[in-house]
Amino acid sequence: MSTITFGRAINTGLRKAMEHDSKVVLIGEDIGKLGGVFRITDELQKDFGAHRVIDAPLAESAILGTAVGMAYRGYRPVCEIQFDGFIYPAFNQIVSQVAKLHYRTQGRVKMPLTIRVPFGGGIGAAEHHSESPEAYFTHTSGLRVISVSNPQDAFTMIQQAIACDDPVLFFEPKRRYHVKGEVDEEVDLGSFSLEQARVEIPGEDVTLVAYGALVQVAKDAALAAREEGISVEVIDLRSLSPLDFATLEASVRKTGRLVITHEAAMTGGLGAEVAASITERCFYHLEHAPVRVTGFDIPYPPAKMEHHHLPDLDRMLDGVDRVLGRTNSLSGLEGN
Amino acid sequence: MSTITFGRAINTGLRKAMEHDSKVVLIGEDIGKLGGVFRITDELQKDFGAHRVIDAPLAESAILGTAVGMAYRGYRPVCEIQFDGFIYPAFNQIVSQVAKLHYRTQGRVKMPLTIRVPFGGGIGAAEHHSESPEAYFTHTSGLRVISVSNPQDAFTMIQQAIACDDPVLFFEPKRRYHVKGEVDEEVDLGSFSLEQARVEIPGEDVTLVAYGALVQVAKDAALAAREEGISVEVIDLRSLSPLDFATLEASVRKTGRLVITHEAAMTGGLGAEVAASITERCFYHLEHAPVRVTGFDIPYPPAKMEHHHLPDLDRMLDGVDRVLGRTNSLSGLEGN
Amino acid sequence: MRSVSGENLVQLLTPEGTRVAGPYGEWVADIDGARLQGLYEDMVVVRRVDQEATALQRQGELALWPPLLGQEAAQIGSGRALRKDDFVFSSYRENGVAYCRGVDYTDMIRVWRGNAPSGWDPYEINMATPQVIIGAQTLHATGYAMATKLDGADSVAVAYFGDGATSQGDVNEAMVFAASFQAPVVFFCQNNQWAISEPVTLQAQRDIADRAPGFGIPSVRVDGNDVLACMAVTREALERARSGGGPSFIEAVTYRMGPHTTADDPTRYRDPNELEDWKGRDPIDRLANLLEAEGLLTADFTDRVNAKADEVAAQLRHGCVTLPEPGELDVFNNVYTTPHSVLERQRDHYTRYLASFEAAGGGAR
Amino acid sequence: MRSVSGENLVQLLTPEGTRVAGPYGEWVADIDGARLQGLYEDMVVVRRVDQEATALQRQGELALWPPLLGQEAAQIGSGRALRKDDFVFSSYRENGVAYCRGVDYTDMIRVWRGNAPSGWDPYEINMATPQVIIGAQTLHATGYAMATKLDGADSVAVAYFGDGATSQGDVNEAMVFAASFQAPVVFFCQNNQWAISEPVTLQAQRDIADRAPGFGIPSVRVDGNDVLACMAVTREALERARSGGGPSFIEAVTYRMGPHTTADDPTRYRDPNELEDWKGRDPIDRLANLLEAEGLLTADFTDRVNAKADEVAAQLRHGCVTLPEPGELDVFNNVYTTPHSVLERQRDHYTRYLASFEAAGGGAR
Ligand SMILES: Cc1ncc(C[n+]2csc(CCOP(=O)(O)OP(=O)(O)O)c2C)c(N)n1
Ligand SMILES: Cc1ncc(C[n+]2csc(CCOP(=O)(O)OP(=O)(O)O)c2C)c(N)n1
Ligand SMILES: [Mg+2]
Ligand SMILES: [Mg+2]
Repeated sequence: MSTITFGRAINTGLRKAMEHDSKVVLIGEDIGKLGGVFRITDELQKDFGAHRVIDAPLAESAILGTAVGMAYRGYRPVCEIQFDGFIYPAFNQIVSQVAKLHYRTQGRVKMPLTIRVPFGGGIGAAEHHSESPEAYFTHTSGLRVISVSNPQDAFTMIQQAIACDDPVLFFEPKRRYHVKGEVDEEVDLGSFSLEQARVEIPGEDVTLVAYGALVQVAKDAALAAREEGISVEVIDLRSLSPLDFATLEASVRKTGRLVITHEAAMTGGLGAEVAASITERCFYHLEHAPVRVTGFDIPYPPAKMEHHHLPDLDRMLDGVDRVLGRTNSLSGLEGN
Repeated sequence: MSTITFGRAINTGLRKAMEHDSKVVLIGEDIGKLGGVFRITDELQKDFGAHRVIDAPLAESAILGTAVGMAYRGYRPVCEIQFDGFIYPAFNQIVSQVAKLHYRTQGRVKMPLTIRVPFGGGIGAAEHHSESPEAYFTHTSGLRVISVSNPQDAFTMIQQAIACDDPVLFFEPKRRYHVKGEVDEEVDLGSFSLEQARVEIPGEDVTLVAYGALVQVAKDAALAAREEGISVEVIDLRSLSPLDFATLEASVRKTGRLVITHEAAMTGGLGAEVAASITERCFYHLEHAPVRVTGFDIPYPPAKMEHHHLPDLDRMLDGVDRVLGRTNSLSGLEGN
Repeated sequence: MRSVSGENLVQLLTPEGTRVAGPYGEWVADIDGARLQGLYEDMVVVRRVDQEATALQRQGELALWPPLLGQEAAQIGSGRALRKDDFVFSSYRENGVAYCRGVDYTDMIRVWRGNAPSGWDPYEINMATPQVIIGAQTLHATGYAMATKLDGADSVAVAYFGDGATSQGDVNEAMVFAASFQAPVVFFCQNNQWAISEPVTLQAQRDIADRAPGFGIPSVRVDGNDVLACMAVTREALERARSGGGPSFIEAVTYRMGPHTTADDPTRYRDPNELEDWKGRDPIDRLANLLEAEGLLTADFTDRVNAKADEVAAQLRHGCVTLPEPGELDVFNNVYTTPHSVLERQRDHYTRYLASFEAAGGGAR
Repeated sequence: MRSVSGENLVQLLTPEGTRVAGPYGEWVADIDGARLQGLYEDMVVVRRVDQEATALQRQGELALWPPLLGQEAAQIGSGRALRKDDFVFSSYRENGVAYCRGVDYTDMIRVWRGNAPSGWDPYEINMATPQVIIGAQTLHATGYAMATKLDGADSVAVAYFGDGATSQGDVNEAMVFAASFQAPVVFFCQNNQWAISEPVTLQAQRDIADRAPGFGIPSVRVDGNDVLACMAVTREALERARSGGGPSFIEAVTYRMGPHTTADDPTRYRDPNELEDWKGRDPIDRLANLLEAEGLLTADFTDRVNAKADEVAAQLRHGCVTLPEPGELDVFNNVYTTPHSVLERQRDHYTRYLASFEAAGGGAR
């Protein structure tokens, strides 16, 4: 057990994966000498060489496209997208190639790519540096999508993702990079599957589902709610695609109330899928319609306004109040 | 009133828009002499000149990117994407520029682009020619998304879309291009808004929501259901973003049961948003969880398998049975 | 301006069929009479395959077919230059190249019949299955070549693409990466003058071959209807790549004599005289003229070639019409390598759904 | 290999400050002593602005700042060549160009303070607000130029971008479209040797200026630290565009003397000697040497320039620290031009949500 930052946990996970399998190569912008703008690949080029930690020219479509070619030849490329908002030039390669090649080739070609994406807001950044594009990928068949919320999962799941023969989008909540936590480096990578959510805090009254940076906010909200006598069960999705409905259903059958939160815009976000699916699966257990506490349907706003956009503890508690039918911001409105 | 094909209705609508406003220019691949691979721009280059009907070099990002530049200078570009699956190279320009420029410039620059996309399957086509990418765009703040299902709406709404100062994704169900219908060319473009859904067939027992090519299938299903004594209300969404919740809510409050259908993959598709939002807004009116009848979470399959993937009349009727709690394919399964 | 002839065009066989010397001649010095006959056979066979597939489409047995008519020399010349352990990334029109790689004929039409998302096992013939998103495969080839270099192997990745594709960002990014990493990749552009209805003059204001040098990639412009010249420049490029000299770019100047695909009607957009013009440069006639002049186009030989072509065409047709229909649940296969809980459930539900008809006595209601 | 000097580099002012003749000299024949002083003033002022903004960032008043230190000649030389009705599409580092366009100083920092998604009204100064997605604006410039041509106007669109940007597909597609439509656009690439931590040698194996000709676009490589040369080549390119001669490409060879942004630490990746080397080519010193030699660098003059620089810096600082905070509901503005039912509802709910705190006596719980 060591206490390290979230960022260091990924760095260590990458290092382990590279030591374990010589076919693992990293490719991305500024990941070499600089170690990436977030230093996640710090020292890796020095230790593994420029042929395994590849500083790529400034072109995301090419980073993904050449990674596809490397995968064709048996490599396991780990692509770094510098910031969430820079993944779109690579969208074509991800959606039409990475996601479809195993299907297209009837299983003959594997695409064991991992696409690391620092995502989300809360760091006071400029445009395109705080986005949450995960729903584009959870709607894309052929991909798996992960988001981690703490150093241990970051360490474990980056290695699981790299070991997985399917392409994995790996969303790292960048505002958590500097947060420290305990990491057991001897963890058995098979001890849980890449598809498994985790109950972070057990509770009885409301199920609060989060992922990425909002898991910590949700946990704080659960503690605050406890003081008001409300028992909130917090679930960290971890796997955004596929969703772990076994865990979600078990929770909602118990609580009868679901709140789901994310930074991404509400319309068409992951919250819609969770709410729709859980309603389908647990309709007769639901005491209230699932409530979404999310970013608004706006482009990510300037730094000084982002606190309005981002779900915070108060907005989550308001969501909890709403799902409980307690007095809340929308009291009196029909079908809020 | 004239009886013309769906394709011709768009052609005529484009012609009217071009006559009405000299700032309307068309740009796309093969849209000139060839008139587009679906002949939707037939004769327009001959009549308006190569400067207003622009055959673009083969690069979708550039088609959108140059359209942005033209919009900066007061033009109203109508971009044709040849097939749904070819929109991804332009995704970056659409998501990071087209959708955001009005916001970025604090309202100073308008982006009155219309992006026409022949979409959907059912034509026995090769890979990338039958996709339904609409949910990527309904999740993108700053865009409006339309899909039309019949010649009259095609004629009217393409003109509304072009006249709208916001960017509009305009999804044309390609398998309907050859279907004929009556078109009133004198229609008042202001008679309904770009945000309005339409009740296609009124009904009492179940609300069946569709868009694009599936509207006709839904209508057929409603007729079939009527023979079994079930009254199905069919709604054509038309506006996929924003959704017309006034119309949807009114219907579901009446029927208490919602089925939503689309060709796109289920997870994260528009059905999730409709189901989640309607559950939020009409929870206490719902007799059953909303049911989704959609494509599977797979890449679009080869031609000889597409009938399995595409929702058809039988699958819609099965969905109706499910939402009514009648014997259906999943009878006996809990929380199906 | 672009031309389809001229000084900068490598040619080793005139349209009249005279073998001429040239700086690239040494690269095909080993191509003697028997080998010339072999190339002739290849071209005749792939043209026959192309015709048969076009006929199958007209007869409703294939949904679509993208003819290579006119591009036989470019594809056979380059395809026959490759080593078995080289790896091809192509677009949809390179059936001649696939033939050189040893593709099973039935595998050629699985996609176009709508039976499967692809035809063959890429690793069996070292050629990726057709990639339809214009230009995307050039990056795959570049990445494959980067990996080859990592492996220390001396095989080469070859990217095939069209003149239209050169406008795509991906193709230009591929050149950037190939140059930066000195990847052993050959960019083989078949400039067949058209991208559906768009002439190459819309895509490029200079010869396409002029673009690569600016990226630091040597390029050559070759008569794409000259099978010897195509082979020669490809061999040279492959050798450069194998010996650590990095990427090369080849523009093969040829002509799409047929429609873009069987769904296309070129009379809407192109001058019939152009086609007539190019018929005078037919790649097969050209080699036939040489063989004739050398006394190698004997009746015996052409009979053998035609018999082979008929035989291959018959196999193609047979493979096509006897292709088994896909299974009901095949759509769910190979989306993931390992079970995926949400998709498993959809498969399960759909299985139940299908079973519900049987329970109800079969057939839809 | 690329060089930062050499024959192919247009230079009208040596690093020592000697004005030299050259084929481009005629384009700046009108730049007399007074105008040279004007250019000097511009460069000193924008460097001062840059320093002030950097200081504001260090003091926590700005979230981030992308310094232009070292690139003053490239930006002022080209920026001062433009006509008012030309239109600029830039990236984030072109504050010198914005200065030439007449930007309000406060508008320069709205974005970097985090107050607004952009600073100025593009139509007021005929310059789009900074565009951060690398390369994307080159297509906007090209489209704008296409529209200008449709209008029959003789104004020109100018795209600014960096050496790193040349690897992006968009920039290459922009060259394809610009060439095909002979659009009146000037591609102005500031090759400042670095893209964050990546040297230009990773992006390009040949001079960047070598790429455009392959697309059919004339290009020139200019000493980017020579304000006269930058002005001359830009004037020539603008004139070509205005007179129907189509697009041009300029590579201005310069150096990013500071960090990529204030968040960057270049000591991690670059040799300090390189910076020392480039200090010897400082663009302001160079012009100062010429002015000195011509007796124009009087104390009176430099006092005036410094006073102006101080004045502008003070205005910038004042504008920055007094910028009003955005309103609570501003996030909802300008997403659409017309009311949008779903967003209206979100605004309404959020308004109620904020009000619920007031109802509860203010403050979060
Ligand atoms: C990204 C993308 N855009 C558009 C298309 C539609 N399309 C298919 S083939 C083609 C023309 C390709 O021309 P070229 O590259 O010259 O190849 P050729 O067909 O001549 O072999 C187009 C536009 C596509 N497949 N992919
Ligand atoms: C599409 C995209 N990818 C990555 C980035 C992150 N990024 C910002 S600036 C930069 C380097 C740009 O280098 P260059 O084009 O040379 O311009 P310079 O910063 O030197 O002015 C990078 C990689 C981005 N903004 N957009
Ligand atoms: Mg072509
Ligand atoms: Mg740079």
